Amino acid sequence: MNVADNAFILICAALVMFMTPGLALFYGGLVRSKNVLATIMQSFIMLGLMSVLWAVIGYTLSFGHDIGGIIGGLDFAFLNGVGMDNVGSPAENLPHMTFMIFQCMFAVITPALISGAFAERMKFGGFMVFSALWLILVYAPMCHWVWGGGWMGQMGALDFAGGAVVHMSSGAAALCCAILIGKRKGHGSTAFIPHNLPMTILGAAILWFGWFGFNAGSALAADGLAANAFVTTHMAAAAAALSWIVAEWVHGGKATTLGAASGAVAGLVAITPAAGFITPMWAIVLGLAAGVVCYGGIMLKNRFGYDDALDVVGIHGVGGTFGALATGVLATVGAEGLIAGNAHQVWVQFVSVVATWGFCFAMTFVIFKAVDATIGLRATDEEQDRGMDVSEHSETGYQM
Amino acid sequence: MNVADNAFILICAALVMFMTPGLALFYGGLVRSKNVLATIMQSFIMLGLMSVLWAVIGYTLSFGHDIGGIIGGLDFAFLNGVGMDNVGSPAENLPHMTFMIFQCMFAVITPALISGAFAERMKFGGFMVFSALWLILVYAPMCHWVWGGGWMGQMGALDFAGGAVVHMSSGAAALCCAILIGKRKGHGSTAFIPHNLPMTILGAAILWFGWFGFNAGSALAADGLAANAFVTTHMAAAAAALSWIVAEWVHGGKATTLGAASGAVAGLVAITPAAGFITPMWAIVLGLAAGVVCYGGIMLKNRFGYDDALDVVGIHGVGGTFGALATGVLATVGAEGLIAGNAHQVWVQFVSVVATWGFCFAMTFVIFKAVDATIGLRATDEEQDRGMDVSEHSETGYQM
Amino acid sequence: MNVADNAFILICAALVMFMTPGLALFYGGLVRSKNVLATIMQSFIMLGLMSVLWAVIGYTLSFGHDIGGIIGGLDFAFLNGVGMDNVGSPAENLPHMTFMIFQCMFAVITPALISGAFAERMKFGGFMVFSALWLILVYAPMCHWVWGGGWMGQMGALDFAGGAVVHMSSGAAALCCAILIGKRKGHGSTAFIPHNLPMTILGAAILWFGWFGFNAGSALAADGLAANAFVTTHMAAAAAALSWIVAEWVHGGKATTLGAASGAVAGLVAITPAAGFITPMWAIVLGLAAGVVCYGGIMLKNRFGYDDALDVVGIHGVGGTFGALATGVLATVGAEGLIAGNAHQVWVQFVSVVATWGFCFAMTFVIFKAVDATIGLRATDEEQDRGMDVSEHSETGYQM
Amino acid sequence: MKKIEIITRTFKLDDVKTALAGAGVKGMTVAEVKGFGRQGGHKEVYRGAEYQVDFVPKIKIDVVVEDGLAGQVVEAARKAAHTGQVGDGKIFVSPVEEVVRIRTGETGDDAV
Amino acid sequence: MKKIEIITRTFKLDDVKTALAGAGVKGMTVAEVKGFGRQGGHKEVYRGAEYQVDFVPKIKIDVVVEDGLAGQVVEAARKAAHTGQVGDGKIFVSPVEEVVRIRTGETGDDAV
Amino acid sequence: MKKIEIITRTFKLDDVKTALAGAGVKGMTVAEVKGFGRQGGHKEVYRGAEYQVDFVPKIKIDVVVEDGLAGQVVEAARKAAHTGQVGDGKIFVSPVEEVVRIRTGETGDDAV
Ligand SMILES: Nc1ncnc2c1ncn2[C@@H]1O[C@H](COP(=O)(O)OP(=O)(O)O)[C@@H](O)[C@H]1O
Ligand SMILES: Nc1ncnc2c1ncn2[C@@H]1O[C@H](COP(=O)(O)OP(=O)(O)O)[C@@H](O)[C@H]1O
Ligand SMILES: Nc1ncnc2c1ncn2[C@@H]1O[C@H](COP(=O)(O)OP(=O)(O)O)[C@@H](O)[C@H]1O
Repeated sequence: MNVADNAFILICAALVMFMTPGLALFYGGLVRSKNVLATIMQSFIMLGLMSVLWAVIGYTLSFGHDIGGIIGGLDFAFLNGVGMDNVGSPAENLPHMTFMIFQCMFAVITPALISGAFAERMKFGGFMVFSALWLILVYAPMCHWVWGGGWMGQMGALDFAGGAVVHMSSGAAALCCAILIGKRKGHGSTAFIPHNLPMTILGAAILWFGWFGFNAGSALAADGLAANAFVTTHMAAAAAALSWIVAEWVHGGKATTLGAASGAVAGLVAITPAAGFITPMWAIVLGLAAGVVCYGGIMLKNRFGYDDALDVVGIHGVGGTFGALATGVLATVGAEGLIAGNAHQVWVQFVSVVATWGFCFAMTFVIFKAVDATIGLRATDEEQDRGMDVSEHSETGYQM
Repeated sequence: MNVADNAFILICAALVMFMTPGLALFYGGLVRSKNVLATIMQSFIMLGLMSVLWAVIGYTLSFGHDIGGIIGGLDFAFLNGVGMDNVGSPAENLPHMTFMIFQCMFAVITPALISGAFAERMKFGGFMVFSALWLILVYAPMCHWVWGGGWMGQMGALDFAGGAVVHMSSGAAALCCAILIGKRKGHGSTAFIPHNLPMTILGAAILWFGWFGFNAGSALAADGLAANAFVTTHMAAAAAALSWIVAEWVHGGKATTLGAASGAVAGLVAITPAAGFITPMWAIVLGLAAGVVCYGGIMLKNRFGYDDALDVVGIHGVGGTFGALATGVLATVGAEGLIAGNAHQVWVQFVSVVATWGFCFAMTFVIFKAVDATIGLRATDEEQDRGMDVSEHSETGYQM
Repeated sequence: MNVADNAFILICAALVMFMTPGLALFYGGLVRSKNVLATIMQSFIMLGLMSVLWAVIGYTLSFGHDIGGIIGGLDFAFLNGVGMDNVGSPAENLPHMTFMIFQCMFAVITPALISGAFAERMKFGGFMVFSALWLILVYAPMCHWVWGGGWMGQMGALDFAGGAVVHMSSGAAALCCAILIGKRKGHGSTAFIPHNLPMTILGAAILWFGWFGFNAGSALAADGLAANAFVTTHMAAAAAALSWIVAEWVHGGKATTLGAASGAVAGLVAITPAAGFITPMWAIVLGLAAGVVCYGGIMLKNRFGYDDALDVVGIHGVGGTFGALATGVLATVGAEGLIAGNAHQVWVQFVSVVATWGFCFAMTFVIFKAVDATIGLRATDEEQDRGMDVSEHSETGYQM
Repeated sequence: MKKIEIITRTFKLDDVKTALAGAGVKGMTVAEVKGFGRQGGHKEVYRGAEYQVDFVPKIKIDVVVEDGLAGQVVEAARKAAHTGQVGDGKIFVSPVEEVVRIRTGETGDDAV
Repeated sequence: MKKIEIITRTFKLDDVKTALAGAGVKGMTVAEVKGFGRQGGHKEVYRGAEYQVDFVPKIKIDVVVEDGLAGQVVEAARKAAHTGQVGDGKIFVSPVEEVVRIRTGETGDDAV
Repeated sequence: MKKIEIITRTFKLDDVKTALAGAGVKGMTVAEVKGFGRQGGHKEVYRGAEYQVDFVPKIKIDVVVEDGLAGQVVEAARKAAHTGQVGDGKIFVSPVEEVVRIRTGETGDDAV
């Protein structure tokens, strides 16, 4: 066990934890004020629900001994055998608990990401059950496949910090949910204008800050690789913030603050699978592209007519996919992509993309339908009019 | 001196520092908008006042050489002898300064916690004097008793990160102050509705984030124990957020966002004395209980009729007490509680609880009365109507 | 390479990154609500623009091989040779990338600081070009002079974490810009009242939190010196928050929340050059003085009639200057100032102050005039009436 | 001239505005208000304490028109704001004696 | 019909609402406003710059009632809003010519 | 008595207040409103979606004065609020039948 690495990863875990309330604010600022709390809640409460589930069952399904490349065994159920030393730890340099809690934070934020798609219209009770099932049936398998010894990792798919596990999975789930739950009441006639953009900017800032833990921490050590992941993360976010506002400016409008924040997040998403595998200058290139690609991504919903309220598909789905493929092209650090002469990696990445989208979309479909049929997921028109804060939580956000 | 430990504790100190403005926002969102700044100020300015006092006198009273188990000597007054190396440092692996500043952050937040009890009605000048005296006459002795070589520590009381020193002490002071200062004007007739719950959620998030520094940092090293404290902290907060919203849901209402945030804080409070002494799964159990216990705790004020405006008694007083007793029961890591066969520990914890409440309540009573008689503490009805922001600080929070 | 130091500096870099959105909120709360986003944007987008420029050219101009004491060579252009190990790293204990990205965060926040001077009236396009040029023509040389092997460092000027490089430079630029761009429409007749002080407090809190990374990280190792810088930083901020509110109280008014926040920032600015060179108790003295000096500093604009909207000159210019001179007097840790018997240091500091003000003011003048003549910098009266958010970004901050 | 005050649901603002413009109205002034009426309110709960909130958000649109236009405008507003559910709101018509356009100093019908 | 505008202290809202309901009023509309008057304002200070704020927060309650009820309602409101301190506010009564209930199209006394 | 409603630009509040006070007005009540008119609005864009915002922020100042003062007050307000640009706003004058000062119960001209 390495005490410096332990110090680093514990702090990184704290940073990743902070991302979930950051996301809550990022999303919360984008909805109408009558839905601000319900939206925040759908992220915040994941800190509660997912953490406990992770300890009970999620961690072991992800990192228990590999069963056929598909799922982890129950060795670590109820954190059995997850101790203060490195016995059984997937990272030998870290206490097993440190590894477990770092991974826990990823399991918390991923379902929270999805909630942007069905914001302003999903009932809270159904949401909780949906999310719990999703952790077990979608996240845990995905996590096992990529990082827990499952088939994707075995195949050689590169996913440094969660392009597939976190962003594509939540993006695919978001697409599925947005279609199934239907549009918000008033979609097309009412203006859905963000009620508090400073809150959204603050959320984006916390996300950026926490993402250093997410990506650099994924080196699982405070070494040069962590430094590389840290730098690529920052540069990709920076570049994408710039390219997004250039895109919207060229596209006939003005550079917007929301655009800068959205671009930064798009860059962070896209660099996630690549962070430890590419160089900083390629990260800038990847970021510049990601800003434009995701700006295009958010236009898809208008073309296809689903109501992805806060653009989870456009940013996490599209950005994660772009990043995963770009990793196959640009990898030169500790792995070889197309530009290092290994065209095969692109194919591997492509397979992982297709499998991720297919699996996550299909499984989300099943879960959604099951919960909808039993508990119910969509709020009535009247509840939407009144606002989800009052109708679901008996609260209001502001009394100025 | 261990450089990795030093890195870890310095960052933890920064995290704990960040908790005080987090608390300012947590509290600030809960009051009416005309009192938002005054409420924020009563936390924020503790960063100024307590830090300077800590350097001058507080640190040495807490950690100077033990005088009869009661108080520290003046060896370190004005930080005399508190250097960049570990000479004289209570933690041999850390520069003396690192230990001192980490402890400083605890001394900052504790008096800030009390301010929730008398929110919306205390005059600023009196508050400053009250807080300064409280640091010297209540916090420093308590800190010495538990961590500085005083009688409670000698007796074997377990308090990993401040259940008694921070939470029970501020809870007892809060109860005393709430009773002595009297109810807010309009209590019982006016609706005291939180003016900005997103601000409160942000505050809770910062508290949770910073609490990793508070509890894991209390291991005073980046070792497995720190990992354990980190994990138990997170799990208790998560579990308590869940159990609180279940409690309010069962109690005939809806799950609320404020409930989730309050529950998280309740879990963090309750795990504080226990963090390094119990296992993660017991932390979940403790958290689940804490959410319900503190939900009950906040009902006490209605029954007994004091106006603890922001529920300091219900959350910090009750939660800290519950956590201290639970530590006596559940300790199995580096200490033995009831379930490890050591029933005596429960008795020790019980004594420490009674002594803490008794001492802190009584001493707070004396200080309050003295300040009230000389400088005055309660704002007039007219000042309360106008709002404390305008009447005490000549400012207003918002100009939208 | 030292892994604990690397862990520490990477986390410090994340903390410094977080300061820029903190500054965005600090400034954003101080303007009128119709300008909140434009103000936030002028800080936030620096994360994008400056980071990319830093990688491309800024870093090498600052830390490339010294050319005549004036500027760095192009060795590291496009991060060429800036690797995951410590080859070529100015800090041998750190991966070159870690050093580079830590420094990057300083280059991001410095131009953002200036934006407070011309808040509420500068066009976004011109601002971007101005800032880009400023990084290259002002920041990079200054950084090289002091830390990159240039003449100021050679001369023995003490600047631990950026009193000259960051604060005086931005203060001088702010003064120049405030004069050249002219007063806001309505200056003198309209009340410019902060629209959201809780946002400003939050920003100040994030600044304080991040400043630990800024100053302690400038030790470039997790050693006792870092602990000293951490402690002096905290104590100076604390003391200045107190002395500022005492000053305004004595000055015939009330202690204000904005005063406490402004004082804290003033203390942080003033301690920046001194953090690693003075002792904690002297830091308290320096902080107490800084609060009063900067409170005086913000009065200058009324006397001289420029419209430094958010007091960049008064706080960063005056505070940085005061801190630089005080360092010459008070240095006793790893350097010798007046009180250690080295009167010469005061002279050296004085020369560096004059040179910094002169160079930065003059160069900013040239850049401003060039950009103003070509692209244009001042928004029209009509745009100012409508608000910069709508006129420059087609957005509004709030829809409550 | 007449002042017509339309108090109705917030999300009807755009519909009513369009209808009024269609009826020949050149300007109007809108305020966010809270209404108490048959529609009833809702319960809010903060840390276990229940509050009954009787007021619901509404908008109030003030429009001053020449006498001849009043009937038409009221009718247009009524149709546009109508949902048929309790809480649709009210329209009040009251007399206005004089109107001045600040920019030009015009008065009377020319000024609206 | 009459429109009664009650301008008074914000914390009196509930009392006035209850009093009006007691006097037979079925609906009312409330706006947050700022008042200038004898009560005077307060000073605010931001970084040493002093501003005199002359406006204090008030609420304005509009209620339209049938002519016969007006006197009673004014009296009920006056009593409920009264504290005796400067700044209690005013009640204005003015004529309303027509009232329409949007939901039903009812007019006149039936509509309020 | 007359009620004078002045709808104008937000940054003119202080000027108008001073002018009214100069004309002998002792109190007034101000609301933040949004205006639709010839001035037109602006475009807003959020993630590529464009919205046309037709309403611009205005203030509405209500002042009730005795009949004799009305003309003067209207004139004072008009001058103070005037910039000559589109969007300066309107002044409406309407009858008020009764005024009550809550604090004292005074009515009529004594109450304003
Ligand atoms: N007498 C009244 N005076 C002023 N406003 C009223 C009056 N009655 C109703 N309102 C306003 O009209 C709104 C709708 O009234 P309500 O009774 O809820 O439904 P409906 O108009 O469908 O009968 C109320 O919220 C209130 O703002
Ligand atoms: N002439 C007026 N026209 C409109 N509103 C007025 C007028 N006079 C007073 N008000 C309103 O009544 C409020 C209270 O008036 P004020 O003179 O302060 O006290 P009081 O009503 O006790 O005499 C003011 O804040 C303002 O909102
Ligand atoms: N008929 C009307 N009824 C009520 N308010 C009006 C009317 N016409 C204009 N207004 C108000 O006056 C403001 C200014 O009107 P506008 O037509 O833009 O410019 P101008 O007053 O210079 O002709 C509008 O924003 C609106 O608030």
